[in-house]
Amino acid sequence: MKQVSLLEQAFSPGEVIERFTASHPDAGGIVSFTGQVRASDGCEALELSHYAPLTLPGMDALAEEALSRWALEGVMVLHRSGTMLPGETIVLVAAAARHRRDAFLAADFLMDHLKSDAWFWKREKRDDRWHWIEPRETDYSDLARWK
Amino acid sequence: MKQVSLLEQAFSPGEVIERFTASHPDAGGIVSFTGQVRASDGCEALELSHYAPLTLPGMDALAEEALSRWALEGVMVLHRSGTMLPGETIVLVAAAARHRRDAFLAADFLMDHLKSDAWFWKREKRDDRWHWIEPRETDYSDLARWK
Amino acid sequence: MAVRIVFLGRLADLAGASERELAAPLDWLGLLAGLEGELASAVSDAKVRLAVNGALLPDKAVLAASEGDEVALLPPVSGG
Amino acid sequence: MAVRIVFLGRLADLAGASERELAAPLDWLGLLAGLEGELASAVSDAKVRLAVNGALLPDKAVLAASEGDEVALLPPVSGG
Repeated sequence: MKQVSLLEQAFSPGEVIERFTASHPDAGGIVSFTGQVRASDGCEALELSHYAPLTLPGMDALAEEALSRWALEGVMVLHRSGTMLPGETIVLVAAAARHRRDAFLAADFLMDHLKSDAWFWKREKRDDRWHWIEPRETDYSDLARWK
Repeated sequence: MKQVSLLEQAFSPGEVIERFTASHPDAGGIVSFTGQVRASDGCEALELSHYAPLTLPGMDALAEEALSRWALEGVMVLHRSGTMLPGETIVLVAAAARHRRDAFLAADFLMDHLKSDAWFWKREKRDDRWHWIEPRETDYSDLARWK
Repeated sequence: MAVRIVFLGRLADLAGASERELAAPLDWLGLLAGLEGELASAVSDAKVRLAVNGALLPDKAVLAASEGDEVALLPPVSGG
Repeated sequence: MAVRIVFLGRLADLAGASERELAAPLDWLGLLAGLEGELASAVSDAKVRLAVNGALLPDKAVLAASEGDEVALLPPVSGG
């Protein structure tokens, strides 16, 4: 099962993980990653913009690649767009597999690609001013692990 | 924050992950692993026994080791004991960190150790008979990665 | 009609809008010539990619947009 | 009082119970001698560990249990 969505509204990661887990009764293990806007950090808001003709198709292709690389029962890729406040979920990926290593690798792979190889642009509001965020050096080296 | 428990009753992984996530507002990323009894597989029930003087202290030491090896905001290790039916959660680990790699590594480390280096004994009921389960070869090689 | 130019990320800040129009037909040099100094300089950065009607171009130099086309200017991404 | 022997995992199946008592004092050879054939053979497997009052022994040969002690026989584990 593949679930890929671009969401405009805040959502509760636990509920989504619960549904994903329950809908994969044949999976022995489910790995999830939840990324959220940090509360302490001086970040007042985060904004993610995207380009519709590329972003969702790119997320879908990424999910397909995970399904083809590992033995998965299912995969989920949810990403927010728009303006988020501290504590809100930015991204949620999950992978369900018979064996845990496949699920760990797939979730790791999905996150590395969403961070620096998916069609999103991120900026943070600090001291009432917006600042564009570029991937860190480690995001690029993390990505290179999968080539 | 460290949360380590041995549970006798079924629990809902999504609710626990939701609470863990909400209680770590400074973590940018939360990785969770949920292990459950597979529905299709001919397994009618799973039983996990443990040895009280060793099991919980061992889980606690494992959580402490994860906290000392990676930069974590928090870690959670929940493990069932007793008899479980298909679909029930066996184990749930979660790690919250500022940077996602720490959270992925910690969750992976915790699971590798719970599988073949924690004081649990597992048996499955198939065709109305109980069979003891030993770790797979890959469980031992997965464990060796952390030495 | 004309060619619709879509600015993403920090390029939208520099352009002062997320979209504008330029006269068709439009090639890469024509696009740069149609943008003001700082914006043209940012767009010409090697890390900026181009997409025409949702399809990425392998090389900016092959841009050949006609009336009604949408050209997206895509700076380095940052998600998650 | 005596020494309480606790059997874990498949050893409990072989013993037919999760606990039994043996006379104190008890060393490793005395423990094996106090168990019936198949069980003694399983317990003597190099992968079986011993704990006395919740503390693992580095070497089974150092077992020296007194009255009231609890000796746990721990076969290879399997969790998660």
